[in-house]
This record gives sequence, structure tokens and C-alpha cells, in this order.
Amino acid sequence: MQFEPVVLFFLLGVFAGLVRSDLKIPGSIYEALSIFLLLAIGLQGGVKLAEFPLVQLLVPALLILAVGALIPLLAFPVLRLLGRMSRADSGSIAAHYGSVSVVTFSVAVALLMQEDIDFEGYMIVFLVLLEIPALVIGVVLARSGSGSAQWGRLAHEVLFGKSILLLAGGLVIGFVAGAEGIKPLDILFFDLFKGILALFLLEMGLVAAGRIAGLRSYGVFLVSFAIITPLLSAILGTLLGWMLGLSVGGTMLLATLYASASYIAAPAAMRIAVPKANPALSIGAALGITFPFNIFLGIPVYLWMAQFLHSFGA
Amino acid sequence: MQFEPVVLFFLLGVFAGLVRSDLKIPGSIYEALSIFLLLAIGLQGGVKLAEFPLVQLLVPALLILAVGALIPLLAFPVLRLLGRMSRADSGSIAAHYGSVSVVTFSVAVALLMQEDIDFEGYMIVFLVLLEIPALVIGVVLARSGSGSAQWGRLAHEVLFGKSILLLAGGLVIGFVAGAEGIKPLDILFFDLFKGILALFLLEMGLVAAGRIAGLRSYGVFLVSFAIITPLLSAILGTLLGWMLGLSVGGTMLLATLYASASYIAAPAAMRIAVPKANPALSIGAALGITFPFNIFLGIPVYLWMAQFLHSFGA
Amino acid sequence: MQFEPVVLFFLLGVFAGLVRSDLKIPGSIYEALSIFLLLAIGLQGGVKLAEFPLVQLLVPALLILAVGALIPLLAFPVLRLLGRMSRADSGSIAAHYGSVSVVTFSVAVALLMQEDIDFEGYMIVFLVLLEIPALVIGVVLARSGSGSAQWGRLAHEVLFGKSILLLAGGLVIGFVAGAEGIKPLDILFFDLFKGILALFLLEMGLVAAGRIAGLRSYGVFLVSFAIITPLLSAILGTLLGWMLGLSVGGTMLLATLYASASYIAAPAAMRIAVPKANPALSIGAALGITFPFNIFLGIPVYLWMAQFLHSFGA
Amino acid sequence: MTSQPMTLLIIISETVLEDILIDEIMDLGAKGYTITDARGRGTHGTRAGRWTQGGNIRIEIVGNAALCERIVQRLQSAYEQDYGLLMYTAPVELQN
Amino acid sequence: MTSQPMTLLIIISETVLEDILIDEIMDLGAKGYTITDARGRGTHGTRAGRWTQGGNIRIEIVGNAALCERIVQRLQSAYEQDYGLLMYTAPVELQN
Amino acid sequence: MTSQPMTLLIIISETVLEDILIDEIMDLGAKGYTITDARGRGTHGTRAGRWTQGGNIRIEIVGNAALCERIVQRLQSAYEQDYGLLMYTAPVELQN
Ligand SMILES: Nc1ncnc2c1ncn2[C@@H]1O[C@H](COP(=O)(O)O)[C@@H](O)[C@H]1O
Ligand SMILES: Nc1ncnc2c1ncn2[C@@H]1O[C@H](COP(=O)(O)O)[C@@H](O)[C@H]1O
Ligand SMILES: Nc1ncnc2c1ncn2[C@@H]1O[C@H](COP(=O)(O)O)[C@@H](O)[C@H]1O
Ligand code: NA
Ligand code: NA
Ligand code: NA
Repeated sequence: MQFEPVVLFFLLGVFAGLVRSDLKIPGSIYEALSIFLLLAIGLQGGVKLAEFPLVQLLVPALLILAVGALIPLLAFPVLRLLGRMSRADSGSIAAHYGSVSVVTFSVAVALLMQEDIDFEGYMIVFLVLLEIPALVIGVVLARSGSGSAQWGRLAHEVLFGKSILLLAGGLVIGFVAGAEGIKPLDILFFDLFKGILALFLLEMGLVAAGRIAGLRSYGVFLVSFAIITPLLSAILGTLLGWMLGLSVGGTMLLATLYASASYIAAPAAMRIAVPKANPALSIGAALGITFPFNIFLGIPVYLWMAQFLHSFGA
Repeated sequence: MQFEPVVLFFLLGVFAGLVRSDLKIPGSIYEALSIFLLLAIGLQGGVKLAEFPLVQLLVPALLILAVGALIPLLAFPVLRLLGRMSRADSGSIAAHYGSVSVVTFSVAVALLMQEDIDFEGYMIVFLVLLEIPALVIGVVLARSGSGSAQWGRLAHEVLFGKSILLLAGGLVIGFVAGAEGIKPLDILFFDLFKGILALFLLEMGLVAAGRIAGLRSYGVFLVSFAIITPLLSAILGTLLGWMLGLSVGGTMLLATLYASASYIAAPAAMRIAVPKANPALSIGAALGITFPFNIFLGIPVYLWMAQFLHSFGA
Repeated sequence: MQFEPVVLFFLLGVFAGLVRSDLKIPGSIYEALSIFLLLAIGLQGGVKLAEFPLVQLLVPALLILAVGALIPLLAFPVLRLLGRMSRADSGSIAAHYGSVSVVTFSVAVALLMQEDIDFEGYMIVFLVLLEIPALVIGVVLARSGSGSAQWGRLAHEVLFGKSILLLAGGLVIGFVAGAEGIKPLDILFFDLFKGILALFLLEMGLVAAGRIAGLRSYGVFLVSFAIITPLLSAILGTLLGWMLGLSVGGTMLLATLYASASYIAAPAAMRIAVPKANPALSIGAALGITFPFNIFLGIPVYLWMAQFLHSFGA
Repeated sequence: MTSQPMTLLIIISETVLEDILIDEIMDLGAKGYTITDARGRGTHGTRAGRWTQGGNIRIEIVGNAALCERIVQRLQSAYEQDYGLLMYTAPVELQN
Repeated sequence: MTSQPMTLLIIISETVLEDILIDEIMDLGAKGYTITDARGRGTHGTRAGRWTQGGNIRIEIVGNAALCERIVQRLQSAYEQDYGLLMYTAPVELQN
Repeated sequence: MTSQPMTLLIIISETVLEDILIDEIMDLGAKGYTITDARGRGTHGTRAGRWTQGGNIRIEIVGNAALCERIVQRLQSAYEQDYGLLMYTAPVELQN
């Protein structure tokens, strides 16, 4: 199974967290790293998108969005009935798993680049697009019957929140400037990308350590949910990618997008839109279980799944 | 007209600011970016200066300073009589427009490098030198008749304030170490320069958005002043550069220096030295109007002016 | 004598501090720079270590540790009897001088790379290993007879404190991933290293300025101690390195390790473990005197010593 | 020194509410406020100011007793149930 | 508005003691605390918050008088001699 | 627990004045001070702590009533007109 050394930094962070080291990445540095990652990914996607006839993307994009919307819709009743969770918590967790994780996606891209496997660069667009329906569906489910949500505030939070804004902004700049115009920025936004991802994973490990320590309190249901949901979502993504004729790399990225759960944009949005949901549950599952599962086991498995399916011809 | 993709980041910042996104560059990151930019520009200038016979620079330098001092001296009566502004505000705004903007200068250098146009590297020295007379003149004008200024504090603020200190310090280090000695630092201070400039412009856009929103309250006079002053100053710079026999690139940089207005060093100095001046007016004009005017319209125009004049022979 | 331009940034920082400039590196940036330096040095060491038969290192390592432990053991009675310092201060200062300085080591490595002198990469391991006995010995000496120290807290502080954790963590990651696996991180952790070291030295200069200003209050004894101790320690290191058959570069690095005094890990540990020690004395000596002495005079002298001894054959 | 008796109201709550609470406070008639970043622990657990956990803000308002009471009542009814929130008041002398 | 008289205890001390002081405070029975980063000057000199000098933290505890007195006594006996430390109390009205 | 009645003076003003205000305060005889970074809104508009706008600092001084009064009078006459400035006092018990 393929292995990407950058995940070792996550382990170092987890170790530091578990032994209660005084190591911490200052908040402002974390902010800067995340601004960097979001912009860099957006730029990379924009440059790739510019080389592509946009109209051809329309139908696949709609399909990818429609299938992606199934994830929160299916997760909600499972959480509600099997998990006996409150309506608010079920909606919030469903939204987290319908959304996507930029860092998980980045680790997947790093693995593809290390293994020299090609992929459709425009997959990055779905980092932006998948977030929106997932959050809306989650909020609707969470609040159904309990009075109107502050939709205005939520729309603002999602569309103009920094995650989407930087991803989409980078995408547009990369698209407008093109590979040639972006060249002087390459060394910062492309060459340094993986090193900065390493530092980011270090901090993720530090924070995840706290969540991992609290694992027991989540109960068997939530832990199972946090492992089975990404696997099922990835199967959905692999099948769809294969049907749409994506390359092996693109198929694996789509599976990773579906499988990943948000722990940055979704928590902030849910805290405002669904105040009654307990953030410890959703972040604990997404960051403490699903994220490490994906970067250590999930991503190699999704790559294998894509290769396996494609071995039958595309 | 030539176009430099890095300014797109400014637009992204303005957009984020206008839609009230929660995106913000943490203060400490902004500080770090500005320390980096100032040091990097200083180092670049110092390396260039080391390849140059310093004595030959003396007469042109004095001329450039003398003509530069005209800008605040001419701006003051305009602000006072035409704009009917208070003595304090007139002096403070005159100081801002006599000073220079490091970021505007950097965007101009980036354009020259993109268009492969040569320039006299020692122009960077004037980023340091032009600041000082402008601030002194502004304070004298603002306080004439109103008791003595705290000259000691002001001198300290200007000479040892971080802007001048880092620019001058970088200059000296670059000069002493030379291109060879600086080489291992190149990748940080030279190759990353433009990427970091992009991040800086993003933050500038965020802050400028607040100023642009307040535009109406400044009145027609201040808005016109903030557009006409740079144009006239640039004409002064272009003529002087041409007379001094500077290259096209050097001429354009001199025009840009004269045309740009300070929004970092000058505001801090004026808040202490001329407390009665309203900082919203001077920063609003310099950052909200003149800065975007210069990077989008001014700089390409100044380049065209330099090329036009030089087409008659140098 | 060889000269490394990066130390000019230290001088700039000292100058800024002495003239009371408002320049400061924000705390979070300093934190980030130091996390970067520690990780980068660890990674470099780990990659080098992976190319080396570990068993062969065992005997030299034990010797280097044993001789290194002599430094605090000899320094303590000198401080106590000659310097007439309190037991707590003597133990704390002894611990600082038995420990090592990552930045001093980095400047030494930078000089070797500039002069194209080879060295044993695994010397970096001793940045981690020398710290531990020095701190333990210092605390034992400081507290002998005064009740039990909080050994648990101290062990935790030393082993899992961020300095050791990042150095050791980087070492392990570099070792596991190897030169090939680390390659995509090279540009961040190796190519940018010296530029970031320059920024770090700028901040060190700023802080050292305050210490240098307080020099007089330390008295003649402490100042002499802070210059003679590194020289004697370096002689010890040079002789040992030569006897162990290290290369010229490795010998010089061992001398530098012995000669350097800690001003990051040791102060934090001592503040908790030996509260009665006055941190102004130990940090003042280590950072205000020994550090600048080492980077300006010491390191070139230690290189000369190594070359001199090796000229008699290894 | 002309001083004026006033009420000081301290509100400690979640960073994510900053913009919302400011809107409420200004709507209820405050003339000003001061905010500092904070971290802490309470009945809602530890809020260490790390990104995924969120941190706290500490809002300080000097105003008359009636204003402070209006703010306390509004925040209690709207936010106390679902968010970390601590409020206390003390008499102070405004110096102006 | 049901308010409850309580004691506010402010502790200003060295950043390096943060974890230790929190353990003490919780052990002595506090229900919560709030911390902000600070810098300052006192009898132990200037603590500007630069790394090698260390900075200060400002801990704010709302509790009953007995709790505050226990904390004050414990910190005085254990830390006042060797560390920068300032503590003061004031009566406040907890709003809940 | 030997406690001593003292006056707490809180000064909220512009970051750019930090060094100047510290000089004034120490000159007038303060034994110490504590500073935290802050942001806020008042009659001089919003001071969000972004660089070009500037932020606020919050200075906390524990001293006797006469010292606090001297500081208040000095700052009022010298800075109130041209700079954002808010000062208030409260009685506290210094614990030492
Ligand atoms: N007794 C207390 N003293 C001081 N601060 C408190 C106290 N209780 C709670 N807080 C602060 O208020 C925030 C929210 O409190 P809670 O709603 O109890 O979780 C906590 O994160 C603390 O910062
Ligand atoms: N009179 C005072 N007013 C406000 N804060 C003080 C005062 N004295 C000391 N402090 C704060 O308490 C810290 C420790 O004080 P000390 O133990 O006196 O050095 C200082 O660094 C200041 O932040
Ligand atoms: N009523 C208030 N309550 C709390 N803080 C205030 C109040 N008024 C002003 N401030 C603070 O004092 C600073 C300066 O106030 P001003 O001079 O009114 O602009 C503001 O930026 C706020 O941080
Ligand atoms: Na997903
Ligand atoms: Na100008
Ligand atoms: Na040593």
C-alpha cells in the first residue's frame, strides 16, 4: 500500500498531544497556514480549469453534486434512528460528513503526485461546490419543525466564509492569470505546498490528540459511523468517477472528497445555524476518527479501489 | 496596457471586505509579511548599490530629494485653501503624499520584471530617503504657530521606526554581503518575494475595503486630490528621471515613488507628531483611493509616460 | 577568519534594540520560526543518520555524553566558590552551559556549508542528547540539601518540552522517510533554512540588546565566565573530536556544541525546577555574552582549532 | 477630577458570537465596548482558544445600570442555553 | 434579572506557571476561570512578553469569598516568594 | 489573608500611545502596571486592531487613590482631546 511521508507529521502531533507536550502552533500561524493552503489549492485548480472547456463539465458537475447530496440525506436517518441522536446533532453531523476536508484532499493529491498518477485538476472545484448543498441540507434537517433558521446569516457564513472565499478566489485568480501569469508565484504556492501541509498536519495531530483521548465517551455507534460512512461514501465516489470516465487519479479524488468530513467550515457554520447541536460530537467524529482513518487507511484503499475498477476498462 | 496578476489579490481582498467576510490576516502575520517585504527590498537595493560607484549618485540624489520636497510644499496650500481643511489635517495629508509606499513600489518593480524592462536598482535607496523630508515638512507645516513639536520623539519615530530601520538595515547588509554573500538567502528574500507580495495585497484589499466604503464621506475635494496629486507628481518624476538620464524603468520607478502615498510609516508618525489631524482622512485618501488608483491605472500609465518621453531620445 | 553574512542580521537586531526601535518580531512568528528551525534541523539529522550504521555510533556517543557532562560539573564549583553565587544560581547557570544552543549550532553549520567543509551529519543527534544530562545535573546541584525537586514535572518538561520533541520528532521522521521521502519538503525545510535563520537572528539581536545593556550589572566575574567557559569547553570538544577521528567539520561542530549555552530550553526548565534561581543572570550570560561571542569570534576560532589539530593528522 | 458612578458589565462568551453580540449590544444602546481575546473553562468545558475548539472573548461595557440590565436580559434569554456565557457587573467610577 | 453577590479574584502572574496555577485553582474547587495574555511591570521588573523574558497571564475567577481566600492563601505561600504575582479581589454581581 | 484596600484604575486607549502612557504612569509614581491588547468602539469610532486603523490597549493599575487621581488628571488634560481614551476606577482589595 502506498505511503506518503507527510502523514508522519500528524503522528508527531498526536504524540505531542498525548504526552501533553507544551508544543503548540500559535493560532495566528495556524490561520496563516490555512489561508495559504486554501489559496494554493484554489490557484492550482484555477490554472487547471483554464485549460479545460467549461461546458463539458456541466453534466458531470451536476451529477457529482446530486450524488454528493445523498450523503447527508442518508446519514441523517441513520444517526437519528440507529444512533438515537437528537435532531440537531443528527443534522449537524450529517452536514459535516456531506462537506469535504481540504487537508484530506491535499494528502490525496500529494500521494498521487508522489506516485506520478495523473488526475483531472478541476476536481478542486468540487471542494467548493460540495460544501454548499451539504450545509444547507444539514441545517434544514436539523431545524425541520423547530422554527425558521437565520438563513440570511447562514448563507453569508457559507458563501463568504473564509474557506469558500479563498478557495473560490484562488480559483478565479488562477483561471484569469493562467499558468503563465501565476509562474512567479509558483515557488510560494506550489513548491512550498507540501512542506506547509506537513506543518499543518502537525497542528492537526495536536488537536486530534485531544479528540482521540475523548473517543470512549462517543460510544460505539459514533465511532463505527465515523469509519463506515467514509468507506460507503468512497464506494459511491469510485463508482460515479468510473462511470463518468474520470482517470484513476480523478476517481480516487472523487472518492476522497465524498469520504472526507469537514472540521473547519462546517463546525463554524453549524455553531451559528444549529446552536443546539453539540460541537464536541461532530468535530470529535470528523477530526478524531474520520480524518486519521482517511489519511492512513482510507486514501490508500480508495486508490486501490480506483485502480481495481479501472482494470476492467474505463 | 500591461497587467500584473498580483493585483488580483488586492481585488479579492476588497471583495472579501465589501461582503463582510470573516477572512482576516492575523495581525502578527501582517507584521511578519511587512518585516519580510521591507528587509527583502532593502537587501535587493543593497546588492545593486554595491555594484555602483556611490559618488556618481550624489548629485542625482540631491536633485531627487529637492524635487520630492516640492510635493508636500505644494500640496499643503491646495489642501488648506481649496480644500478648506484644518492646518493639522493639511500638514498631515501633505506628509502622507510626500512620503512613499513600499507596496506600490513593489508592484511597479514586479511589472518591470514581468515585462523584462531594466531599471536602476539603487532607486530603492529613495524609498528610505524620500520619507524623511516629507514627514519633517508635514509636521512643520501642521504645527506652524501652534507651539513646538516633540521633535526628539518624531526624529526617533522616523529614523528608528521599523520601516526605515528595516529598509536601511537590509540595504546595508546587502551592500556589505554583496550578491555572492546573499545567495543562500535568495530563495527566501528574492524568489518568494512576489508570492508574499500577493498575500500582502490581499490584506491591503481587506483594509482598503473599509476605506472605500467610506469614500462618500470624504467629499469631492479629497477624492479628486487623491487622484490628481499622484498624476501630477508622476509627471514631475518622469521629467526629472528623463533629465537625469535614467533608463525607462528607472524613470517609471521615480514617477511611482513621487506618485505613491504612505499608509504605514506616515500614519504612525503623524498620530504622535500631529495629534489633532484626523487619521481617517489621510489614511482614507492614501489607502482607499491613491493606492488602488496607482496599482491599477497609475503604474501602467507611468510606464507609458516613461516610454513615450524616452522615445524622443534620452 | 571566515565570515558568515547571516550574523549581520543579529547586528541589525542589536542595533534596533539599542536605539529602542519599535521593531519587534511578533511572539507567534518567533514561535513559528523556532518550530521551523527545530524541525528542519531534526529532519536534516535524521536523513543523515539513516545513511549510517547506528551501532558504530554507540561508543563515540557515550564518550561525547560523558565528557559533555563534565561541563556543568566543573562549572558549578567555579560559580559557587569563585563567583560566590547562590547554590540555585550556580546550578541553573551550570545547566545552561552544559546544554546547547540550536541557533549557534545552525550558524556553525551555515559556515561549514559556505566554506564547503564536510561534516558528520549525525552530530545533530547530540543537540538532543546533550540537553538532558546537563539539565538533570544542574537541578541536582542546585537543589542538593534543599528538599526534593519535582522530578516528574522536570522530566516531563525536558523530554516532552517542545525543543526536544521537535528535534527528536524531526530526527525520527527524517530517519524513517529518508532523503527520497523528504525530497518534496526540501524546499521548505532545507532551501529556506538560512533565510529563516537570518530572521531568527534578527529577533535574537533584538532581545540580546536588552541583555547587553544590562551587562555592567552582572559583574566582572559573570562576564569572564561567559567568555572563558565556551573557550575551555570548545578545547575539550576539539580534542575529543580529533581523538574520535571526526572530520574537521565534525570536530568543529562538537566544539561548538560544548561551547554553546542554551537560552531557550534551559531557561524554561530551570524556571520551574529551580525557582529560586534568578533567570536574569543565566539568560543574560548565555544570550547577552556567550551567544554573540560564539557566533562572531568563537565559531571561526573553533574551525581554526579543528583545522590546526587535524593538520597533525587524524 | 469629576467622576461619575456607572455600571461595569463583563461578558465572557464564545469567539464565534463576536459579531452577533456586538450587534445586540449596540442595538440596545451601548455607547461603546472593549473586547479582549480570552480562553477559559466553565460548565461548557475547556475553551482553549485552539481553532477547532474555539476560544472566548471578554467584552467590557461601561454604561448606566438600565443599559446593563437590558443587555444581561437579552443575552440570557437568547444565548445562555446554547452557548458558553458568563456575565457579571460591578459599580465603577467613570473618570471624565 | 436575578443577580447574585460574588467575589472576583484577579491573579496576574508569569506565563510559565499557567498549567500549574490552573491545576491549583481547579483543585481548590473553582468552577471556572478566564485567562488573557498580558504584559507588565512590577517589583520583579518588566515582563514584556518577549520569549526569553516571558510574559504574564491575567486569570479571572468568579467565586464565593471562601474559595477566593483559599486560592489567595495557597498561591501566596507557594509562589509569591519566587515568582511575579499580584492578586486582588472585588465584590461583583454574577448575572444568571 | 491580609488584604489592603486599594484603587483599581483601568485605562483604555490607543496602542500607538503605549510607550508614552507608560512613561507618564511611572513618572507619576506607579509601582507597576499590567497591559492587555484590546479592540473596541467608542466616540472615536471603531478601533478593530487592524494595522492601519490601530488597536487599543487596556492598562490596569492597582495603587492608592491619590496616585490614580494624579494619573487620571494628567491623561485627561494631555490626551483626552486628541486620542481615544476611557478611564474608570473601582475599589479593590490587594491581597498580599
Ligand atoms: N467561575 C468562573 N470564573 C471565571 N470565568 C468563568 C467562570 N465560569 C466560566 N467562566 C468563563 O466563561 C466561559 C463560558 O462559561 P460556561 O458557560 O460556564 O462554559 C468559560 O469558558 C470561562 O472563560
Ligand atoms: N501596581 C500594579 N498594578 C497593576 N499591575 C501590577 C502592579 N504591580 C505588579 N503588577 C503586575 O503583576 C506582575 C508581577 O508583579 P511583581 O511580582 O510585582 O513583579 C507584573 O509584571 C505586572 O503585570
Ligand atoms: N462605554 C464603553 N464601554 C467600554 N469601553 C468603551 C466605552 N467607550 C469607549 N470604550 C473603549 O475606549 C476606546 C476609546 O474610546 P473613545 O475615546 O470613546 O473612542 C474605545 O475604542 C473602546 O475600546
Ligand atoms: Na464528504
Ligand atoms: Na509620494
Ligand atoms: Na554547552
